[in-house]
Amino acid sequence: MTTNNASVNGTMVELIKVSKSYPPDVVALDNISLSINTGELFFMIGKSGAGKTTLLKMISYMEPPNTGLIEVAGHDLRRLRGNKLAKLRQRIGVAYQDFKLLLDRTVAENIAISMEVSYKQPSQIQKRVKNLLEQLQLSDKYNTITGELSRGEQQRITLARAVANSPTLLLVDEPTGNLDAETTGRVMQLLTKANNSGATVVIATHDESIFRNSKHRIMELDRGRMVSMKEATVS
Amino acid sequence: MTTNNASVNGTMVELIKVSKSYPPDVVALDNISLSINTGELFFMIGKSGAGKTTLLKMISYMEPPNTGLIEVAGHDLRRLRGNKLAKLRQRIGVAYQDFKLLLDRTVAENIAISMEVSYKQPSQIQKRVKNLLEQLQLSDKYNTITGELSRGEQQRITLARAVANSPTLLLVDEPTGNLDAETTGRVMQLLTKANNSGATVVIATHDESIFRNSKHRIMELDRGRMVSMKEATVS
Amino acid sequence: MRFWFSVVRQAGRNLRQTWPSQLMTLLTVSLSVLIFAFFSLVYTNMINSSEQLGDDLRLIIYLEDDPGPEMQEQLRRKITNFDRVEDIVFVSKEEAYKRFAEQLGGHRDVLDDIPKDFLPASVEVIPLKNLRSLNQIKLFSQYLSKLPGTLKVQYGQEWVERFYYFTRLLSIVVFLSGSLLILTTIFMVSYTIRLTIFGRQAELELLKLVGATNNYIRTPFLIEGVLQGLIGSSLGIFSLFLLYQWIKGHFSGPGLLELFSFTFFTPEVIIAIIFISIILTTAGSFTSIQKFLRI
Amino acid sequence: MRFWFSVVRQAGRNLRQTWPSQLMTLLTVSLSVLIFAFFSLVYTNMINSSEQLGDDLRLIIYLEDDPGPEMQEQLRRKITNFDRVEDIVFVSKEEAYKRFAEQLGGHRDVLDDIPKDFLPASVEVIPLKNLRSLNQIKLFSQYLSKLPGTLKVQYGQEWVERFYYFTRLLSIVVFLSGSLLILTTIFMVSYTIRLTIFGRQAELELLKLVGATNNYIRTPFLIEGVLQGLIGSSLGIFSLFLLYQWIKGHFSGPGLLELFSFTFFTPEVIIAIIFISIILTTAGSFTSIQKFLRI
Ligand SMILES: Nc1ncnc2c1ncn2[C@@H]1O[C@H](COP(=O)(O)OP(=O)(O)OP(=O)(O)O)[C@@H](O)[C@H]1O
Ligand SMILES: Nc1ncnc2c1ncn2[C@@H]1O[C@H](COP(=O)(O)OP(=O)(O)OP(=O)(O)O)[C@@H](O)[C@H]1O
Ligand SMILES: [Mg+2]
Ligand SMILES: [Mg+2]
Repeated sequence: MTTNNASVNGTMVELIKVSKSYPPDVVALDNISLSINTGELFFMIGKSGAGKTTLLKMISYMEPPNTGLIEVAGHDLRRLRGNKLAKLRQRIGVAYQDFKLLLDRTVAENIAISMEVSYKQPSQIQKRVKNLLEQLQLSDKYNTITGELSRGEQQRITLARAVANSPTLLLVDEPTGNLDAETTGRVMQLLTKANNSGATVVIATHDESIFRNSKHRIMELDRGRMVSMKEATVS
Repeated sequence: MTTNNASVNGTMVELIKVSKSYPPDVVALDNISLSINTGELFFMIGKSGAGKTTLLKMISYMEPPNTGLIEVAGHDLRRLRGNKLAKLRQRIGVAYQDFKLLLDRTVAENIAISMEVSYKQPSQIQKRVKNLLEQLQLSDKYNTITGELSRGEQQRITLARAVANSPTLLLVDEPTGNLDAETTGRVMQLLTKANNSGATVVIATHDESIFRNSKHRIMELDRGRMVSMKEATVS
Repeated sequence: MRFWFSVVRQAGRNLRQTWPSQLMTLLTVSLSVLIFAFFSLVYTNMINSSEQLGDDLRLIIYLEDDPGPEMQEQLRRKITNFDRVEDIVFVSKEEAYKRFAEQLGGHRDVLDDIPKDFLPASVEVIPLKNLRSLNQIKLFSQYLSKLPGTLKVQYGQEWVERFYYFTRLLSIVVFLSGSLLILTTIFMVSYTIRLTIFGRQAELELLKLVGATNNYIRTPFLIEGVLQGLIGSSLGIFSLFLLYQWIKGHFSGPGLLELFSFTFFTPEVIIAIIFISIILTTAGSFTSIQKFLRI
Repeated sequence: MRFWFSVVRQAGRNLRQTWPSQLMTLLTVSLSVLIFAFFSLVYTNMINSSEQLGDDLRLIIYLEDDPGPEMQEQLRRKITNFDRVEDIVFVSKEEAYKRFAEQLGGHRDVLDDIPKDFLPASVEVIPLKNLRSLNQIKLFSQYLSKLPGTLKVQYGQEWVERFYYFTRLLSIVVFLSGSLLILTTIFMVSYTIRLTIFGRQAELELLKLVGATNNYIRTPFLIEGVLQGLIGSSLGIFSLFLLYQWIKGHFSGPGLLELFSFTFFTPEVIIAIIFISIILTTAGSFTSIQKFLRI
């Protein structure tokens, strides 16, 4: 199965000739075309500074591209404004490479935030948060101030927040950079679980251990260009 | 060669029965005794939340321990105050896990800061900064605002700042968490070079690729306790 | 419903978590309202007081002869032609004599031998009681001195002149202080609000990114703005009231207060001040937050 | 040498990088100094002015008879016993008659038939020209009315009384505004300095960690404090001077200014204000930064 012949309503993310450069002369993305199917688990690799984070920023529309078209779940991002953009973002979970945690809030509050904006019930939120913390071996940190956690613990909280609202599209940027092998395994379990329950998952990483033996597509970026694409292998 | 029979003036870091706990009931370090020789390269590993960063904080005296004695370069840290403590810190380079970069300053300014506090010549600083950026493949980022860098680039700047002032003790916390294999190699080269020119280097990491085949001592922490110590192998 | 539930909880949480800076803003608002209200109170009371002080101000036109009713009518018309006045009083020679006799009191018998018309007749013009400029009064007296049958125009003592200069200087002072203070107030309140919101930039950005609608982000801040305006201005006015009571208690007794009828704001004015404070703080919050809501 | 080189470069860099908040602090200092100096200027000028306005204040004691030289000496002693006074003037019956005749002007001929002693002799007491309370003047007049040979004591018109009340009220107002403003000033300056330093917490922490000595960290902030005090207060005073010139230009002409001799600060006072500002801002910076320098 290749991306090109996937049906249109099976496509979650579609990028056509997307370029992004920063002044004065940093070319972060150079003419990237890519489509990711609904329900796919997709790896993005590349050297430091290759443009992985920038590509994820384009998909979640944190920044607009200089040129090119981006469609997410069938919406042209350039045309999306106000509440419609907000609604779309509620369905996208992002685990940022720099975490973007509110360091003066508790762990529970940080995870809950993505559910609160779509008006979930407080009881439901609490249950979900507890469940996620358990899966990530952080049950005892429920009420801890996030700024007091170790770096690896914060990384897991970031992931929990991204996953909490059961998004249909999950963008994960370097999820295991501060984690040991065992904890990495748990994180991957969580991501696979989300993927199995239907979410499209895009993982940007350099951690070979998590994609080396994977049967999923792997795209490699280098200095903003797509240099290779390992197609999915049917298991 | 074991730590125990190293001569006293050959010991850079000496910890005796050091414990650290945070309220309400987090035991981050539990009765750690350890001595690191001058010129040694020392690995510290352990699961996320094991206490690696806390131990480095103790050695650089960012926080005092609850109990126990810490000596660095022959100074009892508890007795060090004011300018003497400052002087000692000038000889300790730390690459923090959370970087502690000044995101609104340029890369050059960030690296220079550790040299400026010991009144190095501006020309000398500039030369050193350029040289370091070259070794880390970041020459073109000299004047970039640090906040605009990719995460992996920031991580390398952090390391450059720690190394810049040629410290006698180098504490490195998770130096390759956001780096690909090739860049990791360059970072390790830089650290080895510093070690070869006489610096004592302590590396906290979970990245097996950098310590798996090393001939240096490796200490493993788990929930604040020292659970194993792999002695150095004579090459 | 769910929206308001979320938003109120959010506002409550914000208040709990950022109360030091919230308190700072509150204090700023209170202090600003206090200063501002203090000045308007002083100003209004001062104008009242100077009106009372100016009671004595009257232009006296000495006439060659007692004016007949026709002549009186003519004078009256000419005077009112020039400017609106509070009152015009004609004093005949006889009345002038009587007043003088009264002033002499026990010594009035010395006047017995003097003809009753030895003092000139006069017209007393009492100008309107607003803070008219001295120039106008001078002009007025010049004009009056040219009326037919006028001997001399006199307007009170030097006192009046001095008093008017003084009042005018005071108006300038109060006006300038007022301007300066309004400037400071606006500056301080907007600055604190901006800083407060700036300190929560990370939070606002994150909320945008996880898909919060603009209203979801904005409303708690607006609620905060309303509360700050309400509580801050109430506190400010309450402090002013205490100050006012203190002055009243401290300087009561005959004289000062009965002379100047020092009064506090009416309830309407108080409500207006509170209302305006609320609008200002809310607008401040609104514009500050609006910058973060683009994209 | 190297230290100062580093520190000045550091301060320069800080200024370049944080100029928006620096400007904010500068503006705050300027505004505070402006407001504060404005008020002290008004206050000093007001006291001067009210002294001039009070020129007319005199107590007149009507006596039964012209006092002989001995009697005059005795009265003088009794008066000065009670309170220090500016001047004491004796007016004999004859002088009183002359004054009255002058007041009548063209009509003085009416007095021809009247005995020259029909007006009583009097003593005019001119009190010291400071803002004495009305109570004291009342007491004084009560005392004087009990002196032997006194007919009646009169102290100016109601004007004097009113004027004194007015002056007193003004003193209270200026004093209270002054207090409020000093409060605000201190609050604002310390708040802005704290916030400015707070925004650089990360930098200060890092400097500590890379081994900067306390002086290395502190000195640039102190330099900033000095500069801010210096420039801010100079700006404030300069604005006030412009304002003062504007008032002078706008309200010049006869009357107002010659009457009140509205003056600006002397150079000594200006230097004192600038000096105090520098001390305050530097002390503010110092205490704020000191919190970060522990460990
Ligand atoms: N806001 C920005 N302004 C200027 N340059 C930027 C900005 N953001 C990213 N860049 C540059 O664009 C390039 C790509 O950055 P990006 O963050 O996408 O890299 P990355 O692949 O995520 O790297 P890493 O693995 O280190 O996180 C880098 O060279 C970076 O310096
Ligand atoms: N300031 C603090 N307050 C409370 N708890 C803390 C604080 N700092 C660290 N901890 C806790 O102490 C434990 C050890 O933290 P530390 O940062 O040393 O872990 P680590 O080994 O560096 O982990 P990682 O690999 O994730 O960075 C963690 O459970 C952490 O939550
Ligand atoms: Mg990245
Ligand atoms: Mg750590």
